[in-house]
Amino acid sequence: MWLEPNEIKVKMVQYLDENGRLISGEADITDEELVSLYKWMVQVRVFDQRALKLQRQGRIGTYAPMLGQEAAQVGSARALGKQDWIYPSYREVGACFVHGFPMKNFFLYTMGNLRGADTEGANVFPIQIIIAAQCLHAVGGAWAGKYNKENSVSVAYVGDGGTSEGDFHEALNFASVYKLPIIFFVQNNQWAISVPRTKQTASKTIAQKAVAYGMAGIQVDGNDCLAVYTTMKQALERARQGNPVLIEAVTYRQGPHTTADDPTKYRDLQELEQWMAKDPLKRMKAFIVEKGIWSEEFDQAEFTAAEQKVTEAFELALHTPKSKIEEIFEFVYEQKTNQLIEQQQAVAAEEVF
Amino acid sequence: MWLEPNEIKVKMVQYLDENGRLISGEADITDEELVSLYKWMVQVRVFDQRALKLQRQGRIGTYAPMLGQEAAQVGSARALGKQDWIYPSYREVGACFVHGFPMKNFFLYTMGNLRGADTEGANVFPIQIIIAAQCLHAVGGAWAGKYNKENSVSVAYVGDGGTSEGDFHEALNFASVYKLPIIFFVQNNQWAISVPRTKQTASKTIAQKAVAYGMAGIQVDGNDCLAVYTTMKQALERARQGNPVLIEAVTYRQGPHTTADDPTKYRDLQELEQWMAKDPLKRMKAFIVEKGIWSEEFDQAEFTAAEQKVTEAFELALHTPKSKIEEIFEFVYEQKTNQLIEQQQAVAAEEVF
Amino acid sequence: MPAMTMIEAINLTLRKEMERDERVICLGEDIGKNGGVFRATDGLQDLFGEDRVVDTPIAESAIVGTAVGMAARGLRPVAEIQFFGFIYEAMDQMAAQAARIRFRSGGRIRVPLVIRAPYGGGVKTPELHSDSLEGLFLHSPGLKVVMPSSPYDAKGLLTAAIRNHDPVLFLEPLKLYRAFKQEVPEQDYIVEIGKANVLKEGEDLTIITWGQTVPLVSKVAAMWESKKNVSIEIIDLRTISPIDEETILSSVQKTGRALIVHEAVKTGGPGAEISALINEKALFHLSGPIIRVASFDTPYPIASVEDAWLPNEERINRGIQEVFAH
Amino acid sequence: MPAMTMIEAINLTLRKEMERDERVICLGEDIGKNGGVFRATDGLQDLFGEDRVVDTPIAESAIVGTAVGMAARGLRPVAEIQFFGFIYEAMDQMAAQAARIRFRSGGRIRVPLVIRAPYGGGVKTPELHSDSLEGLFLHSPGLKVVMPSSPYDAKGLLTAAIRNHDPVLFLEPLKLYRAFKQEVPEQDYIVEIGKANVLKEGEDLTIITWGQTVPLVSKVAAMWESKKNVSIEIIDLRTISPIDEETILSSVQKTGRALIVHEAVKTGGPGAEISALINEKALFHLSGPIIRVASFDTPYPIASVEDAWLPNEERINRGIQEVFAH
Ligand SMILES: Cc1ncc(C[n+]2csc(CCOP(=O)(O)OP(=O)(O)O)c2C)c(N)n1
Ligand SMILES: Cc1ncc(C[n+]2csc(CCOP(=O)(O)OP(=O)(O)O)c2C)c(N)n1
Ligand SMILES: [Mg+2]
Ligand SMILES: [Mg+2]
Repeated sequence: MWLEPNEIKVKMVQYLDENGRLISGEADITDEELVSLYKWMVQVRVFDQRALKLQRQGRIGTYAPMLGQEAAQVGSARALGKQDWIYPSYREVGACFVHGFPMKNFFLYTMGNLRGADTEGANVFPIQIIIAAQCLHAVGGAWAGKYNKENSVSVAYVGDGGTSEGDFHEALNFASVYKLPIIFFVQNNQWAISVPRTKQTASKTIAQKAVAYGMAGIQVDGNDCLAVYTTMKQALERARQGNPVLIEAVTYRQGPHTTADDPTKYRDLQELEQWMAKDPLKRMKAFIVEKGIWSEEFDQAEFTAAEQKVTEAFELALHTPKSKIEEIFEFVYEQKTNQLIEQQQAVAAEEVF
Repeated sequence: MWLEPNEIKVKMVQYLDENGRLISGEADITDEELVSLYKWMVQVRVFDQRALKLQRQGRIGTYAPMLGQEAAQVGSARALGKQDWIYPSYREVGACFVHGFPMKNFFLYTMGNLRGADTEGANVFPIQIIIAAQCLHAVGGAWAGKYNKENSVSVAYVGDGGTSEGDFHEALNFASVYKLPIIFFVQNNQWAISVPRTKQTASKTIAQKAVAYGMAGIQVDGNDCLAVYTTMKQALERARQGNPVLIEAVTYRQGPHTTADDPTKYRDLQELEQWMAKDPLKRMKAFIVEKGIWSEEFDQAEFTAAEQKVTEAFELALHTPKSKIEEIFEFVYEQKTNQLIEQQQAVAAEEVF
Repeated sequence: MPAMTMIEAINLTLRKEMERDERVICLGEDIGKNGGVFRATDGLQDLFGEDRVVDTPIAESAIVGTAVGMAARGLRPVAEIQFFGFIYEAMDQMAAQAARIRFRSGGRIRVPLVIRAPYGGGVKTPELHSDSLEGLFLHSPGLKVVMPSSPYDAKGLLTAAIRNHDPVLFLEPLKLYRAFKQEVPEQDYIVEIGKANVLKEGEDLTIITWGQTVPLVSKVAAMWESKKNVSIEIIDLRTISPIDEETILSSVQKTGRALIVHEAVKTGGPGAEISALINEKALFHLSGPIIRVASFDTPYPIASVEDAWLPNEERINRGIQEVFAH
Repeated sequence: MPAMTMIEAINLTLRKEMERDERVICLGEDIGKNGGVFRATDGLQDLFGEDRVVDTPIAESAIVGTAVGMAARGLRPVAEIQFFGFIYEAMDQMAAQAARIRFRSGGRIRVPLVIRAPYGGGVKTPELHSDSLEGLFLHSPGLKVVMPSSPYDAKGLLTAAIRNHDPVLFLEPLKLYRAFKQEVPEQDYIVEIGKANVLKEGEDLTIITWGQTVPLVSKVAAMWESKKNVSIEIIDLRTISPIDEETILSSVQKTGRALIVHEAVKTGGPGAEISALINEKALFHLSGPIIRVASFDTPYPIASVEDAWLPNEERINRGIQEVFAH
């Protein structure tokens, strides 16, 4: 009658092996979509590398790289409909781009510009810095969507480390009690800054945490874009019917936690190398090349085009007027309080010396 | 590969059926212990009824009755060693008494007397009002116990409602990551004030929440004192070896949430009646009478003795000097701050009119 | 115009606003069938159904965080925190989320939500059921904090809070829930958030207070006026954040003396801000020090001594005496 | 005597205290192998092992709550909150648990723990990484709040905090971690908690500040002294709770003028308490209003404008000008 810790067996969903060979069955996906998934991964990778470089040059602020997590982000976000919502943390910019958040504005965000918050109509919630807090906003959003009959699913992105927070727990519990159209998409990238997944929680998988909430859970190879996309499609179907879902996408943070972090302090190069072999782009590329719908030539052109897009976005950001201290008083309340009016005026006072 | 919500099967541990007949196997317990378990249940019930009455008479403050939960409390606490610790909420006074907390002092507590906090050497943490906060203190306590090689297990008592709080989640996660000597003992009494268990969480059982933490879980008939005692013994063994455990004791809150609550507003009398049939005292009594180690005569004597003890405790409390406002300044810091000294002195100032 | 208690006024307001706007949704612990532990939501689930009056699991961070998520997507949630002392559990969702999402989104997203919570002492509750923690939220930009002292104000202010486009913390003095009745119009009216109420004009001393201590201060002031021949102006602040500086300053400029009375503990409390404000902007009108009568700097104590711990008649008397010593 | 930065002084102190008392245990996010995101615990896990320098899962309430439980059973935990803005998550465990267990247990249980957290702005961090929230804890009886401004003070105060029998919130000005070096004795010494430091004596104005703004205030004051021929006394408060009233009051009684500078937002902040205190007890010594130079009443803003939002040289200059206007 004891439910022993590791009684639960979880089997990871995988379509492509490390070399991009289809493992089992056929995936229900068009060639166009396959190519599009890959193109988006290229775009995200190129963006990521440039952002890293720009940060090193001091042209943007602290940045949290996505290197290695492109499949998880692109595969999940491409499966969404326009009416669906993303509730991201700081490391889901790739997913946000796929869902329509303008790259230019993310650059503005990293430059500390108020306009960086503008989604220009995409259903993307502001980037959350507080670990797991967005999970609850996604719950409320899913609730509103259901109440207003929007047929919209809310997707909360959170990391393996985020599963330890109380807000994660409370969010899953609420979601399941109220049967909300929501997906908790955990990017298990094996690390939370310097803390490995095994020290974050003693459960063998993150997917099995769904059991605590009477919710469906699934573990998917997060570096296999096809598997992520397909699983996400299934999850969306469940969620749209009011059956919330927990997805664990097993992936790897190839880079540092952020540009302020030095992973050589705490992790082995060997581990990194093992995961590089499972790189999501490499795998998908091999698959579509083998399938005859992609080529080395296309590939180079795509990288070039992606570089170009990033450059354009950055240039636009660079030429956007800087935020001014006077502006910030406008965004605290619907109407400025007397205190804020006074303080706003004081900003313009004359210098003493 | 989908882990479906209700794949997990949990079977409740039971030794005695509703009529006190042994269901399966033999329990490893002496006759003395059986009688002692029953006697303690009598004591707790008698205390509970008196406390309710005293509250109605305005002689003590708000009180949270334990009626119906005697087996869960007594069975679990009797299994402990003296070196083990209890971290109670407001509804575990029965368990606290069993573990050595003086009844007199609990009366003082309900009268708003500072001396009500005195455990007189029993390993009982102060009663927690904030739902689930004690779970984390138990984690820290278990940790200290392990660090200091005390061979002591910490038991966090919490309700079904308490499992929804973030602190519950964070506590179980920590306990399992650090392999602490701790037991989370959930009294699932079916209600959290007016909210039924089914609306508290969508998981079929609370025991299965252990799966989220890679921890062992078990569901036990909380109205079957023998089952609770035996399960707790097993749990203690596991915990002492650094394997934390989640126990769900399925029981029922026969009374109101507290003396300030009116359950007729939200629950059916029928449900109550069904559960009355499973009353823990009735069951245990039938068992020991059948076994030939108890009798109607003993029973009456025991109730009378229990009444007597409660009366004595209450009388002692009644004749304890009342707390004074001047005293409270002594318990904020190790040394009073200047501010507190000033405020303490002001208390004694003369009246204006 | 019917006479009603504050709890009745609150219940009526919720009903009216839910009728008026179906985006208004109530959520919280035990607010459904049970109608709330103080009966603030009594009968509302019967009227509006389980979709609009929602019992939640016990998880305060989730209650507030869910409300934030709802509000950001167009609903107008009214969440209840069962007792204000439990707000600590939701502090991030209050001060770092609800309060900052407008800012974080560059003004794109509003979070029009109300967090209701009973607060205040004097009724011998268990621990952490009586704390006055409004000071924490006065120091949290992006939130508004409203604290009514009468049935009339409760209705007008709660109506305003629900229609407001900012997150509002609405704190209900639990000791006053049923303390007295007052005529309260059934029809629509609003008491403006951010405006204090000069409850009574006077010449010699300004007493600033709010919520639970308002009736107490009125009583004490009346005694002083009758026994000591002094004239006291009483300001019921009504809104703790933003503070109505103008009303406070013009009163103190007239009277030259100020006393602040609140149930929050003294140090670092709202009284400090009010005192600092007066000092900053009306110092030369003062005839003597600004005195604060507040709870002592200890955790909220055991029930048997709470009446001596809270600002009671005697302590307010001494405060007034002190002000008049100069 | 070696010269060291504040972060080195903190690291040294932790090492010394862990050597001295094996009940001292450090826990927090990324404090082990990584040595903390600012390297405060660098090398400690190598020295003391994983049992005494513990990486935790990401759960601030659990970090503080676990520390409370440890302390109550005889350990002396030093917990790190990675950035002070995350303290909201642990607010219940701070203000309702750590702060109140001594009281709740009628003095039976002590909770000798230290919560360390870097705080403060000016280094272009992401959102919620720069907030100064000490005011919330000044208003939470049962806690002590300590904020060093130099390597020397950091060592002496942290040593005192670890040996203290009450829960202490130890806030480290992150901008000063490596800003300058100072001679710091290797051997044991303590800087007393609750005692302010008159950093510099003066006659015409008292400036009260702490932590991150101390060097800034010193610089500005020096400029005024050289350019305007005024004499300024600077009080480095060091401990925010309990406030050292005596030092503040005797200084203001001498100078007749007070300016308070802090990075916390203005309204309801610690400056309000200090102002109220001076008003209460030294009003008649004041030649003019007490001025507060603090951050504006908005959420901590985006990085590009933070320097204008924080109390900077220019704003302190204007504050001083204002004080001297009377
Ligand atoms: C409440 C809170 N605690 C701590 C942090 C600091 N922090 C930022 S990222 C991070 C690690 C998160 O790990 P994980 O959830 O696995 O996400 P990943 O960074 O790997 O994408 C931590 C501890 C924070 N931002 N918020
Ligand atoms: C943080 C917090 N939220 C809410 C409450 C109010 N409250 C007191 S008891 C209770 C119900 C608890 O239910 P459960 O955990 O099942 O324990 P039971 O009362 O049934 O023993 C609630 C909501 C509280 N004390 N603390
Ligand atoms: Mg991670
Ligand atoms: Mg219950």
